[in-house]
Amino acid sequence: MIGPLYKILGWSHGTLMLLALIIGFFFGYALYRSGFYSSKKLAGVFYLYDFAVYKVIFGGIVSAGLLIWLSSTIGLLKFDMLTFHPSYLLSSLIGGFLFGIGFVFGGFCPGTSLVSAVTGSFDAMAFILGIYVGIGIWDIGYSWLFKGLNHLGKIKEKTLMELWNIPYIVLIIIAFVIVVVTFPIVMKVEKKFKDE
Amino acid sequence: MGKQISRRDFLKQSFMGAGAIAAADYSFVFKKFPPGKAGKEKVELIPSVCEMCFWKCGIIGKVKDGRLLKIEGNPLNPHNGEKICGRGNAGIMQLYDPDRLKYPLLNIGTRGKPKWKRISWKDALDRIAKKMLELKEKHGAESVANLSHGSSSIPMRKLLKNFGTDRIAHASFDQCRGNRDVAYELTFGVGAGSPERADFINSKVIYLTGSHFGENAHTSIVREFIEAVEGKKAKLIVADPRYSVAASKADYWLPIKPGTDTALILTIINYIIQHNLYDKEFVAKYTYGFDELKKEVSKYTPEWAEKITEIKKEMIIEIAELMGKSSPAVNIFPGRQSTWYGNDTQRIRAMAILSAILGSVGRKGGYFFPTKIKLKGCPCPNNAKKKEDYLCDTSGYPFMKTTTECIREATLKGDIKMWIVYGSNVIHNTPRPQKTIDAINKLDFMVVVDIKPTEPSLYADIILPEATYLERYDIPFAIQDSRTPFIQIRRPVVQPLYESKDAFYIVSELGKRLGLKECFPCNSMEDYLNLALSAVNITLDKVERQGGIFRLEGKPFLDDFGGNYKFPTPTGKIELFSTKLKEANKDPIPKYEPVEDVPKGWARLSYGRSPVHTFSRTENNKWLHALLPENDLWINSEAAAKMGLKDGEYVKLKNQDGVISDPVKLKITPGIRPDMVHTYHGFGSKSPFLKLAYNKGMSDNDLITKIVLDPIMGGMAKRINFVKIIKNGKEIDFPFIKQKPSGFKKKPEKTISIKLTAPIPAGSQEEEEEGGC
Amino acid sequence: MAKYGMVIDLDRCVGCQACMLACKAQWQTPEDYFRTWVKHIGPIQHNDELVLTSFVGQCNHCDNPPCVPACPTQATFKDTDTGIVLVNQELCIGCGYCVEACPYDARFINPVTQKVDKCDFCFPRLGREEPACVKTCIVSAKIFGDLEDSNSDISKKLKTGNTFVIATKKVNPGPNVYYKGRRKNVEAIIKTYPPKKKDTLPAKIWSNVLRPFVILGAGATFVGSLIAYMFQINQGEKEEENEE
Amino acid sequence: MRNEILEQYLPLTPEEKEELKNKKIKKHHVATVFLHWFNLFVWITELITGAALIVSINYRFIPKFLTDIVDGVYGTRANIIKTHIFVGVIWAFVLILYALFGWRRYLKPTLKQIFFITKDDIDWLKTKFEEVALNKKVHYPPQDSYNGGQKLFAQVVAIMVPVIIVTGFIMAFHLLPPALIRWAIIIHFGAVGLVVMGLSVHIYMALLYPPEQEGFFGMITGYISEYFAYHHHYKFWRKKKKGLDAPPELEPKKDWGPIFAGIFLGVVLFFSYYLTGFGLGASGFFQRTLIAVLGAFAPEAVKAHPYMGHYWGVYPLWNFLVFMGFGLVGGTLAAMFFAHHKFRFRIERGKNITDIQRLVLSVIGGIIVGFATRIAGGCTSSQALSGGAVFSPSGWIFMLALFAGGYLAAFIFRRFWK
Repeated sequence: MIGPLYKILGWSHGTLMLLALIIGFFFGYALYRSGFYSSKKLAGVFYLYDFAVYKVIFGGIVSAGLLIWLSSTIGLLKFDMLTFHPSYLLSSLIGGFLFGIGFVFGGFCPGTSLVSAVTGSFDAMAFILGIYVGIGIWDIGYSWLFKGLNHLGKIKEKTLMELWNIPYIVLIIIAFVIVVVTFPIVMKVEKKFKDE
Repeated sequence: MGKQISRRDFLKQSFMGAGAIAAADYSFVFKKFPPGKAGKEKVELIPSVCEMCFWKCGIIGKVKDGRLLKIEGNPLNPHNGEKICGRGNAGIMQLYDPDRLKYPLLNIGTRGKPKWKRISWKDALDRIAKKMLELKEKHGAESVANLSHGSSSIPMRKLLKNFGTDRIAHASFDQCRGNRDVAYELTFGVGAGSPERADFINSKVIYLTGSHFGENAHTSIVREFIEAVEGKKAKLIVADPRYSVAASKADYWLPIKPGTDTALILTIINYIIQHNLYDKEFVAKYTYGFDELKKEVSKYTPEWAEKITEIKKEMIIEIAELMGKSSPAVNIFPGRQSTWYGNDTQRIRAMAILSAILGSVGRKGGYFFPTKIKLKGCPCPNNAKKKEDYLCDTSGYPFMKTTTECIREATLKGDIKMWIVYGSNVIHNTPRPQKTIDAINKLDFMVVVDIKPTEPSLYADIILPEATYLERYDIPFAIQDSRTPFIQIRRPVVQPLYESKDAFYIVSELGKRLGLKECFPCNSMEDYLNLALSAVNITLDKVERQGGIFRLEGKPFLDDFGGNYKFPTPTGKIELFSTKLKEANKDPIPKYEPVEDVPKGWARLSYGRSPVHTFSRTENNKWLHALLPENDLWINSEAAAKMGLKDGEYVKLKNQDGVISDPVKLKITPGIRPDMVHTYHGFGSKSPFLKLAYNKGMSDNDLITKIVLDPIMGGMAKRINFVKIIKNGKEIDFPFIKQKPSGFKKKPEKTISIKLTAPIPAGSQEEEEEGGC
Repeated sequence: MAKYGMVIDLDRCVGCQACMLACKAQWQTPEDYFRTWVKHIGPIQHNDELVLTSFVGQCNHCDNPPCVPACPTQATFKDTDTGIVLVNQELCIGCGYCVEACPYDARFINPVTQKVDKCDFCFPRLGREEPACVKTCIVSAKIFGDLEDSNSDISKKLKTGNTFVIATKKVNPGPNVYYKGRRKNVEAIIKTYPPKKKDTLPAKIWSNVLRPFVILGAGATFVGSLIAYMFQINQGEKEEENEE
Repeated sequence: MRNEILEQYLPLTPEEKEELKNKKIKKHHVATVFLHWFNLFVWITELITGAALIVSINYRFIPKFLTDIVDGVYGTRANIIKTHIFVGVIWAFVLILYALFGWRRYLKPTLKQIFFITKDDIDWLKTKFEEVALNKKVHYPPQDSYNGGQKLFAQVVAIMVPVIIVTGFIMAFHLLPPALIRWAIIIHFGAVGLVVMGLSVHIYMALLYPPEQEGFFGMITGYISEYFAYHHHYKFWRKKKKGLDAPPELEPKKDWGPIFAGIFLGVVLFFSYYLTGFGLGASGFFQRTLIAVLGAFAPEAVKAHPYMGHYWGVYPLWNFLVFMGFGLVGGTLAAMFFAHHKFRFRIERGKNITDIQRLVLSVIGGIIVGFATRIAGGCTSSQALSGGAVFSPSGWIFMLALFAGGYLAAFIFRRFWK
């Protein structure tokens, strides 16, 4: 069956909700079992004693990229029917930078804060309170303060393949090379800082 | 006629209050109240007159603490009584339409791409007056033109005539019923009138030429029409290439070939004369030129007509016989919108002549006479120049009044510098819209007075928001075309919203600034109404206390004149042979002139009305929009099958001049000829300020670019444009399907006494099943 | 006591939809929701005849309405005095069982009140004014009245014959809205909009699985306890002593 | 372990019986007693009003004449549904409070015991049946503080009560679209039916069945005689008297290695794209839940708001990201359960900052992150991970900026975590 199934087969909204539940379930399961219920492990990447976040993200990107590339080349998945983030480059830059600072302060990102709050961590609950306040500030202040802030630096292209017209597989290989090169270095750095 | 309830009943009902208008709440039902005991909220009932279209039905507004909740018919109105059509009911959303014009606006952007700045009424009127006086110096008063429609535009016309210009055109003349009125004036000396004076209730036979009752919801006439056809079982003959609602109720449906109606009527006239079925005594006494007519029509035989009109000759003979036998109670209905093929005035003259020789003029079941009601107008002298000095070339058209085409031509030539568009969507109602836009771009100044930001407001320099019909007084309506003539008053049901003003304020304020103070001596609309009504010596509040209606004595039939009535024509008789046309060396007796045939591969574009819209005026009405958001295109199922088109698909149309339309949804049906397509007029609004209507459906007016002017009165023929289908960029030709002559007769229906699907008798509900532990 | 019904004369009706708007104005139903509807049919070919008619419909206030048993809390009921099927807004929890059960799709859930909305023959106007749709119908095609009163307008109209109900052998809940008109028109309506017998999955599961299970189970334990108590009484008080 | 208990569980000599009879053991904490009788009150009113509400032929539990009596009492049926909802809300509120505060000392051990069925319990059921039906003299197998029957009934109640509350709230407050309200109705009725099944046995046993009579008074005073405890709840007696045999603890599993976790997440992300065409996302959950809450209070304001307006549908929670959030929570709890981790309230912080400072820092971090996700339109899982996998430019820029911001802040504030 040619993916993405929901869009091609035109499943109802209810089915989409069911799929969301299932995917969310495994997502939560994976986050918990990879230890992201503790902010110590999460913040480790910034204090160099535990690069788990970096490894998981890059591992995820490479493995998911490989699977997506493989399925779209053999025709199992229609790549252009996937939903892409609108490319607001400047907004992503500002958002990412601020996000990094907030991440270090709080020790969580939205997904992992939920995981850890459910398992009883008060600081995660405080973080979530913060998230709601942050979003509230944005929502309330949107019309007079932050009107266009989330739509800066718009470019037409939706993927780097379009932007730099490099084939998908080449990008994946580059990412894989980065992984292969950086992981051992990172391992060494972790060992050095772990004992401190 | 609807049952007339006495005034006492009407007043009794109003005091009982209209019950809980808000969401249905039956909490009281559980206290086993006998049904009908509603709450006691104070609901005022205010009689007024509807203007969702021009039919002027009497309405009652149910108002509670200043908010209009519901509109219903005014039981005291002899025409529509308590009945009003869908648009009448939806008047509320015209009043509370969020997109309506709220404040006077000045366009600081460019024409077509406006940027609006809100200005005060004083500022707006000053600018307009200054501009008008400036133009009067430089180019003379005639450089100001007015395109208007609707009852509230009459005071503005009077003011402009007083100002010195008679360049005033309203679409109703040259785009709709002008040629029908001219034809009736030439034949009977008096126009066909609005509402049409058809005495359906007593008719034995009704003959419609393309009129689609039911799809145009003109309440009183549709009501009487159905009462006659279904109630009194009058025989109905409908000549319409499309299977309209009227055709679905007809005893004889004649799917006539478009453009050949005149041939059919002349053949019937000839048949009736040859077989002496005409009303000899009436013809001798009241008609002039019968012999010339007899000689002229002798060549039109049923055999010839069959080839031309594609209607079986047996059918033609049968209906001619039927009409002859049933005279004089035969109603040859003149129709309303009749600018079709360019020879329309002659066609309607032929219809008038047919009703004359059947003796049905001024007789029960035929077409009755209007009763003159003289009301005092406002004393505005007409300072405009005589008609000859106009720049429009009316020489070729003897009975032409000033038409939109004439004003467009003059503007393009540069003789007209300023337009005042009052309540009329000139871009939607006049063919070749691009020509109108080009003309507007040449103007120095353009003023639009309207209730909604329709297309013309995109090109206006100043917009004045007019109060809707529910918020204003208007000139008194003297309904003369009625067997029971009456006067009815429109009065504000609610206070005007935002800064919208009524016509009297606009015109009197503008008059002051133009120094024409004496044109409107009264300082308020109430005074003006009292002045007008004094002619029949009654006062405004006397009428209002009587429920808004004042009845007068009517003299609709010949018998009311003791059998000898002098027709206001040069010969004092019904002119079968028209002396005026003879002088203007036009055909005194109508001849059949063939119309350009549909070229191979094309189809004729026809348009019509929907019962829930008044063209572009109600597209943005939330409730009406919910019923019909966009128009669809009727296309013959056989032709569509050959062209590979599917029902509900969106296609575009291209006309003979290469204009391509917006996309339109297809409605595939066997109920239309293969070489013809049909849609509702008034859709495809281009004004982004109308949030609901913007870009919804297709504007058929864009495709009407080829026009032919009626040789007698200059009306613009519109059904002579041909289209092709464009599907995903590919042009598809219409297949040629030979039409053999046809004609359908209604199958007799045997009445079945028992109810066909007998329901389970009430009361034998399944036994109360005892469940539970 | 009365049983209100309606006759719709399809021959008179011209499909002008005034009834839909009068009803909407009277009861403020939101956006494009209507309690009464006019669905234009045709022109279509119906066994060698052209048919152009309008299916004017609303709640038929059936004699045994499938929607009433479908509503758990009996928020919708057939009022015995007037025979009109009403909805008690306070009891309705907007579940939509009745909406699904109605063979004529005459009900909808009002997105603003989130409760069920339907035609109630203008119940609050009863006895004082005709229903809004009947009053405004420009061709008087709708006749409303008491079916049990033999000399009411509606009974007289029914006696003139040629009246049908939109019901088939399979689905016939006893509708009280009659249609008068040419047979070809009514047949076209029933063909295009046949009354459908509908049931929802949860309702099926409830009536075939859950309800019997609950009733039998609760019944069994209750009776079991009762019998055990009987045993206990007839063999006298069981002293603590002979316990070992 | 088990046979050791069996040996010591010997029938009592008459003297020991007399001696134990007048000694009392505390069985129920006063909160539990209050909760029990509060539940009794709730169940009586709810059952009466509930059953009276359901009068349609397809759904009715009780015969018509009974519902008419209740109608009579309440006047209009609207009052019945209002009472039913009002009492239901109070009940839910009390239960949640009890669960929150009583979790560690009462709810957790009770639940653990109820769902921990042993052979003794099954034997107990058999012997009970023989005693009641066949009227045989029996010797109960050793029971814990809840005997077999009580455990069975408690399990039903423990599962069904939250179901009843959740479906009740859905029905009363239109929380979900009509299609789901319909399911909520039959689940609600089914759950109540199940509990009612157990109820009649529960009432008979406690109230009318002589041998268990003392348990009934135990629920009033909170104390039962030691003899009754010894005879009917021997394991409870032993625990109370000698503090023995707490159930064995399972050792917790270790976390996955980051590489395996990365691949697992990659596969999950792939399936998300393959099945729905959308990537993973978490910040959307917070945005839409906030809108739903704000919308509950001021629907007009939210609908008209330029930014929040287009998040507002008739059911704001009825959305892909929100249900992904619910799934995430479910996945976490399942993961914790299967990894035998214990749920413990905790605060993680660096050595040299206090708890309060840590919380304040988290809140500030949350505000910045919440705000940042609105600017970037996503978070690590949606921009970096999902965007990264399909190489969307904004995704990679977001990730690099994240690391940059992170290392900068980490360098400045290294004091907190050192």
